Amino acid sequence: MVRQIRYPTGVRPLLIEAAARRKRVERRFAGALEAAGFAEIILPVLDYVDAYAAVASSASAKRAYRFVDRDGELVSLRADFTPMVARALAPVIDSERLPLRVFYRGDVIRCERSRLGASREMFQIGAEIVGDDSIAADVAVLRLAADLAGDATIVYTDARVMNALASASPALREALVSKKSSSDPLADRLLGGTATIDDVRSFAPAAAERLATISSLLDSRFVLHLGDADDGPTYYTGIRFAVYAGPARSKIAQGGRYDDLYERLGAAAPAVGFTFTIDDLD
Amino acid sequence: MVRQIRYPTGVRPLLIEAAARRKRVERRFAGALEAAGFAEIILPVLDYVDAYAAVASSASAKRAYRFVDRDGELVSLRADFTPMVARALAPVIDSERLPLRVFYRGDVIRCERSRLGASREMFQIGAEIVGDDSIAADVAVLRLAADLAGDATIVYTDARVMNALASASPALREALVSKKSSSDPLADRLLGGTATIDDVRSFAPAAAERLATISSLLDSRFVLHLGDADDGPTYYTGIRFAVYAGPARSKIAQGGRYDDLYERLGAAAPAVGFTFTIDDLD
Amino acid sequence: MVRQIRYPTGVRPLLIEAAARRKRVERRFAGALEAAGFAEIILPVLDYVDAYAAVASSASAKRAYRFVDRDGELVSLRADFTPMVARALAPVIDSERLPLRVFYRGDVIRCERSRLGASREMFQIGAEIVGDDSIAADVAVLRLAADLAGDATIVYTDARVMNALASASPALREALVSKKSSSDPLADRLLGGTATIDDVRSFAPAAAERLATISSLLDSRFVLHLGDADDGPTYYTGIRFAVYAGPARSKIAQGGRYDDLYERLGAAAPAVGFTFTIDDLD
Amino acid sequence: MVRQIRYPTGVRPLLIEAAARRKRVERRFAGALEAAGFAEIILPVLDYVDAYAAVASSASAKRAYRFVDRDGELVSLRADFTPMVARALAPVIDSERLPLRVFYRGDVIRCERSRLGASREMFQIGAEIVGDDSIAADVAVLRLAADLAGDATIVYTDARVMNALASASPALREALVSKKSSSDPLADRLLGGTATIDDVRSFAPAAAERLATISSLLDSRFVLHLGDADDGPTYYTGIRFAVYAGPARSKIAQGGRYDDLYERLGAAAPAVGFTFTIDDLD
Amino acid sequence: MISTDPLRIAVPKGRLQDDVLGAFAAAGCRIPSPDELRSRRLVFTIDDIEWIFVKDCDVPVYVEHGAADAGVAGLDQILEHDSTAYSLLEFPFGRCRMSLIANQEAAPLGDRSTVATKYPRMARQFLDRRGSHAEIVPLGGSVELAAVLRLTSHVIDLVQTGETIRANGLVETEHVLDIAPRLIVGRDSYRRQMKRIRELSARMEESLDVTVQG
Amino acid sequence: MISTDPLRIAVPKGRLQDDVLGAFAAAGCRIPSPDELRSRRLVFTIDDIEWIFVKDCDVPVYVEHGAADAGVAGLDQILEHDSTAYSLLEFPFGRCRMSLIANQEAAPLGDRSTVATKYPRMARQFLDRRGSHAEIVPLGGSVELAAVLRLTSHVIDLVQTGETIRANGLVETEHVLDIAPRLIVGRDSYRRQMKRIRELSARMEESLDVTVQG
Amino acid sequence: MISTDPLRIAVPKGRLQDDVLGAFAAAGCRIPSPDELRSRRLVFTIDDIEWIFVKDCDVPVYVEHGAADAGVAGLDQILEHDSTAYSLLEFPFGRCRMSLIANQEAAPLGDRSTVATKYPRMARQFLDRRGSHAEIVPLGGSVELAAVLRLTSHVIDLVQTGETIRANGLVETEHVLDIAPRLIVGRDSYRRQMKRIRELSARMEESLDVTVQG
Amino acid sequence: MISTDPLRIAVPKGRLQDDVLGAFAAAGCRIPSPDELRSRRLVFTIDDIEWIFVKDCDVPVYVEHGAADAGVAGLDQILEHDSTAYSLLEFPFGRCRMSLIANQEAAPLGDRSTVATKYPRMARQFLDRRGSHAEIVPLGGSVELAAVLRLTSHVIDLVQTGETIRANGLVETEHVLDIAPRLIVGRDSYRRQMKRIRELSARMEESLDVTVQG
Repeated sequence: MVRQIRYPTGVRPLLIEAAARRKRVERRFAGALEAAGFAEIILPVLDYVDAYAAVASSASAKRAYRFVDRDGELVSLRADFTPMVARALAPVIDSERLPLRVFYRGDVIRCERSRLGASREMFQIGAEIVGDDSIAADVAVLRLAADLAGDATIVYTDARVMNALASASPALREALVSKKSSSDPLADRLLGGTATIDDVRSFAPAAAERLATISSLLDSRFVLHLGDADDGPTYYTGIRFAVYAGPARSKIAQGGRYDDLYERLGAAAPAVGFTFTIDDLD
Repeated sequence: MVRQIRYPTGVRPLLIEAAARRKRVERRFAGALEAAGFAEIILPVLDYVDAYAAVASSASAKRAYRFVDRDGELVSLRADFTPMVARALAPVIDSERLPLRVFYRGDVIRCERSRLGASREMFQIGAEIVGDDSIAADVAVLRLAADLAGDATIVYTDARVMNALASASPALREALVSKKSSSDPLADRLLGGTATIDDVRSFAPAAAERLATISSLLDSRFVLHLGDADDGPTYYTGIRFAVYAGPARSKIAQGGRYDDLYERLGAAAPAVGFTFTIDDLD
Repeated sequence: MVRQIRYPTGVRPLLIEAAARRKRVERRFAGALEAAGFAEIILPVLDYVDAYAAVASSASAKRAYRFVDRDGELVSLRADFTPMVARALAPVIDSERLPLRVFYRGDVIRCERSRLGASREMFQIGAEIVGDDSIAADVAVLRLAADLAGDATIVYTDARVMNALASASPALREALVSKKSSSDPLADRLLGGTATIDDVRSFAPAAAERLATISSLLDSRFVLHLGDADDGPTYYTGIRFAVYAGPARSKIAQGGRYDDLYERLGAAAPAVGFTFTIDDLD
Repeated sequence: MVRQIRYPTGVRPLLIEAAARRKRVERRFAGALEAAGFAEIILPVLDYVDAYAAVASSASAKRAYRFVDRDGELVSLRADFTPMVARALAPVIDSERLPLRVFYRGDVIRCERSRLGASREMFQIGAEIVGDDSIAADVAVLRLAADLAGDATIVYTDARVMNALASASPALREALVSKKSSSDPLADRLLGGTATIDDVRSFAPAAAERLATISSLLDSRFVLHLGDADDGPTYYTGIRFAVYAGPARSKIAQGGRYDDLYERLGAAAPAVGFTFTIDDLD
Repeated sequence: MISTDPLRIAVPKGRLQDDVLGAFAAAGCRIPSPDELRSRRLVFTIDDIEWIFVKDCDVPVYVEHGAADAGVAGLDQILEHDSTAYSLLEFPFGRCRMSLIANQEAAPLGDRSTVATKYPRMARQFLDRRGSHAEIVPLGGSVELAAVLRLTSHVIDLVQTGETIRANGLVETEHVLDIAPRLIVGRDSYRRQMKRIRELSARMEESLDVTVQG
Repeated sequence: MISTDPLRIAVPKGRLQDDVLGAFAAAGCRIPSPDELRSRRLVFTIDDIEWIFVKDCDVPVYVEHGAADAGVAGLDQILEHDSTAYSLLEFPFGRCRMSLIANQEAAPLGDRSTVATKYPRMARQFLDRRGSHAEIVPLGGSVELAAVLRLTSHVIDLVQTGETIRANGLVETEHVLDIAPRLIVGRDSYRRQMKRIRELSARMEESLDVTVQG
Repeated sequence: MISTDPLRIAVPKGRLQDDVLGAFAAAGCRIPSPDELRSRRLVFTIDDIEWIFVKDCDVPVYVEHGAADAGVAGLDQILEHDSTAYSLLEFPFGRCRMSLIANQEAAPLGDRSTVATKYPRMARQFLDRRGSHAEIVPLGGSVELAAVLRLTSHVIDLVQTGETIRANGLVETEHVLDIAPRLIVGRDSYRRQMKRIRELSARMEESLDVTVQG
Repeated sequence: MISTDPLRIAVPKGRLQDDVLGAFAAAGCRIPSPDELRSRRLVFTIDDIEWIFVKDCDVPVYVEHGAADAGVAGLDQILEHDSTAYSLLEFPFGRCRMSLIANQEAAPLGDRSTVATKYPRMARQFLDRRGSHAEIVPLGGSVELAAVLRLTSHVIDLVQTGETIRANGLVETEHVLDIAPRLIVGRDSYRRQMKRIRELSARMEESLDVTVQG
């Protein structure tokens, strides 16, 4: 009889060489984050689904391993770090000790099938600044992400631009989301990536103001794309960015500012951060 | 409404200070193991229950988080490392590359209630030598465990002593297991810890021979207790030991030789190793 | 080795005599319901938890067997019939065919521990009139419940009485819920069961009007208790009643009117019905 | 937003007409079985998987809804009745009260996808004689199955014929299982359905003897097919049969003798019985 | 009147038994005699009341499941069992407090704290209100010992005089809840015996001159 | 410009292949020659485009996972795969409709209906919108046969001419959705290749004189 | 000698306390004085023994988790907690039996029986051995009352004199197990304190003149 | 004879269709005419056989569920569907092999390998036999492309001439299984139609002069 060799979807062991490569990358990231003043926290691999009811998205729930525990509660294996950080830190948020700079690492475990050209494993390292709503924090996080990524390009915008458009002109927003061409010249500039901060100032003045300052502080690795539609978590409330590096078509990290998330998980605090997925890095 | 704060049984986050303490201990152990020539492997947090049918014990199953996955298979969160090492390495066991020296670390996650004086968390670091059935390997592992533990006492025996007694004299074995007094002078010496290797040579000659050599190579931290009854995993086939250190009443590590385990999980190879539980260490 | 004999919590087989007794009771109830013009429907033993999100109560969820199915959806074994009826009938609700008179039977399966003096099994038979918001329907259902129960006492009220009190005077309602004595003479009459319909007319006029008519149509088996606080499902919007019979301290059936339930589960229709738990009946 | 309407795989409600049709068939079967002296037993919809370890087949496990309950035990929704009958009756098997004639009914619930031309629901009614190893019991069960099925054809054999062949000539058995042609004239007759009892007497004398008597007692609805390979449960130890009726290509019932099953589940008793799946009958 | 069966009342054995019986006697009920109580009998029917004597922690269980119509139980037991019974009266005797108790070297209640208790449900709720991840260690009794031996940093337990705390060098750091015995009645029994239960309750209230505060 | 890698475009093999390549050629792209296409090669790099030829149902998979930057896929495949890619253009060729088809004796779509289909996800959504519990039977092809043989009461499938339906005595009872091929682009690729992709899309749009309808 | 820490011994408060201390005293241990015992203190260190006083049902818990080295617990508590500790001695005092008790009208133990008990684990094992599906109702105490009130048909409980059974009109129908207190030692403690523990046990055995049975 | 219904035979559309019909014709069956086949009809009843035309991957599905009595399917489809049908004949035409194919730079099959395939079930079994943890990426077609683009290190697919492999610079590294079409019959159909099925099978075998090997 042939013994079953495979492992459950979403996990597998890393043997000697693979473990060494993983540990090398871990050390490089953790070292750089510690040097930048971030302290590590360790998050559980398992948590109650209900604890995240205020921020849950059904899409990520579909991919998570979920089961009912011995108390009859629905639990989930770790499938997304950012809300876990907020839940873990919320009880100890203490305005006097803020801002906090924390980082975390670990596997996210999802029951997704294997995919073309992407590893199904998901080792992630992320970092965030909690309790600092300044532009300086935004810029620090953007630069840190770029430095960690090496030779990277970072596409960024402010989540409020698209949100303001959605209120001001649902039709325009729909065009931006679907990426179809539009007879509206603003839409066309937004779509084509040629829109300027002045283009959005009328309907998203706060975001425009902040982006103007931020962009003046960033170098050529950072590309402002005001028409970028969100394809990540829905909790961003300010800057939002994706990190590209090397030959990979897919982003290797994403991040942004989420000033509501902590409040929804128990203790109000602004926060800005990012998460790298490092399986395929060396 | 009061929000639920607690985490599922068996897990919780480690915030800044606790995480730093954990990482310090991790570094100390991992550093010592690497210096001793052991290479790290990383084991999945989830695996099929059926993959371990050949070595399963119902007691540990009771404490593991188990659930049925989307393929209808029963899976378990990691609750015991040693069989996982064997399953992971079995497909790559290659007699030319043996012996292997590997170590591993990570949480074991069990749905046990909190216990008096013991943390319910279970961070473990373990190591083993695969493919070396020599006495030198036994001694190397015993010494390494003692060195890692610091000021430790290690109680050891050979699992075959009690197994041989069980065949030779079930009544005697029962007395040893229950620890009640006995009119048999041998039982009394075994019970009292004063039995010598000569006492067991007649019914467990191979174990006696090996223990004689091993004990001659060990210093005063190691206490041979031939009447020790097993309270750990059932897969030991040679030396078996428990490590005590500091004021803790409970053992901080256990280990031994398990020469059948790899074969039952796919590829024959002798192995000897140990596992530390380091939650409460500093 | 002793084989495990017990069954999972909440279920067990009924062998010959017990099955015969169960079938006798089933036949008596089903016969009477068919004679009264009710048609049977058969409900699944398993359903999605999310399908009932609009009417879910966490208390009943705690007692239900719940698990995650192979599509990653949370499912529950049948623990409460009434919402299942509404969900099953909603897609076929057709105003021309209303009112419908339906009944159903089957086990509800709950993972509750055994309890003093109560069987943990839960065979239920229930009936309801869908699409008829008349007083005649209320009375028909009350009488049918009394007839089925045999020598019964039925305590009834209108759920709107207590709800109106909750808005008008939270303090008064609290007194009624806790049953402590009160210096308010109305509270005292409501608590003591001596309040009359005139007592509640001022703050719950519609309920008072309806109860006046209903009570004029009922015989002495029916006891109006206006101060009755709810201890059952929260979906009642009109009459609400509990059925007592024989020496049992606990109610053997409960019911009422739930005119919102169908709408919350997909198709608006008023409904009034009851559910008997017949394990301990003969 | 579109509400989800579907039910979990393997279940759905039966509304008024469908429920009436189901109840009609139930009544016809239950009436006939009661008239034939069978008493009903009621089996739980849920049971421990481990309780059936002695008779489990991995194929049926794959199709069953399985989950881990609050005690950490693996449970399964009812997916096969016959072993449940044995487990339920085993503790009350009492040689003085034997033979017992029992029947049962209910849904089996399997998480199989919908299939071409077959309902995914599975309402079953079955019956068995426990504690009677006589030929008369075999014949009574065969006739009862035929009578219940109406205008039926029943193909039967004795499970020991193929088992004996497996020992005597694995190659011959393989030919019979794959149904490929064979140069062996006996195989050819067995394959083609023209083999006689004399053909098998040499290697399966007990089965031949018994089949000779049984076939002499049966009418033309019964077709002896000695080369029939099993495609059902593996617990048959004597006669084994499949019931065909009407235009359906698939069998509507199957049954046989299983003299070991009770012993493996706790109390030795011979038994013979059958199970109908009546979803698609009228 | 719906039911004329005797009213079954669960009396907690032990510490509160005499006070409880006294309160019923003061309200005009005839109670079992001292001789009867000294016998090993557990059930006495006198007039229209059936007195049953049960362990204090079982009173809410009997009432919840309809095995008794009414009973007297401490608020600790009522809350720990998540009882749905009505609380008609609070008694003036047998009062105490539930407290958080620490060993002298314990850090303030925090994430690494551990709490021994006989009341895991109430302790959980208290810790959730406090936003604490502290771990709970359920024990059957003598929970203070756990803190004395440094097996846990804290204890949540009932405190009457505080003598145990002092004698063992512990510190009462926080008041969790005031505890008093209450007269509880099951919901179904209340419906069926409304009048008799309210009369009894009114007589007890008068004789106790207690204002219900709960 | 963020990236100067070649743009990888997934072309569906089979029915749509020639029209799709024609549309790119009309927009000024150099496409593989007929000879090249007759070879068994699956990848051709010409100028700054890498053409890959994949089975039609795999186009959304390649684009979703970043294995291709862009591709052409029917709306049926886009929806069945729950694709998150952007749809830049709809093509005028290869249009058809998704329909509900019944065998002639079938009762109207109801609770006892069964529906054979290659598109279980879209069929499920259609049935949910219709409030139907009907059962879905997934098949790999020739789904009309299931209704012909009365194995199912209905079929949900693409219809072009309706000839198969007529030849087999079935009835098209309901229009589910209009289907047309679309140019899709992955979200990450769009970010990295925004300018080139929009230029290509604009040229195709001009040459097709297509109004995007969505 | 591996360890020179004091040996921590858990003494069950209540019924057995005096006999247990007496047995240790007879074996030459100095035990806390009556005055000390009257204080509320829970811990006393005398010579090389640390005496702790815990509720009887917690003794196996303390020993199992290494919170005490040794203790004295009834076999009922040892088995109910599935203790893995070693049993070195059985004491001659405090003996009783665990019995199955029925109310007078109860049918013989069968599938419809219900059994009230403080020992659900042991009751389950007894019923499994008897092949019975009977239901178990866990209670905290006064379990005989459940049978008196016909809330359950049976009770499984400890019986000493049988007086409670007689006074309440119940019937002792079956002997389940003989129960006696035992000296138990945790496995880790045994390894670390082997010599001292065996010496203590030997002295107690002598003074008790007890034959260990099992 | 148990049943006199027509025998329903599932013929795979496409590549094998002509050879399959030819084999039945050679065995004396009257088959649909070329004109009939050019129509869009999917069902033809001629003499006592009902011919149905289904997609090749659906043949085992029709036979397994009793929707057809018999059919012709490749061993790849039979195994991928875990079919329980009987295999009566293996045909001499349409043979090919299933192979493991690698891109030229791929390391030998190992733990970090990834394998694109249309046959995930068979690929899993092959990898398990080889003791490999390699990951499987299921695709709908053109699976070789995945290896060409280095999206996976390997491919498991059917190989006929090997031309696709060569044209795309891949390497056939291992033979997994020989594949040939087979005549399969459902278990229930075999019981009911035993005689007719065996006669048909015998005639086909004669005309094919095939020795059954499988």
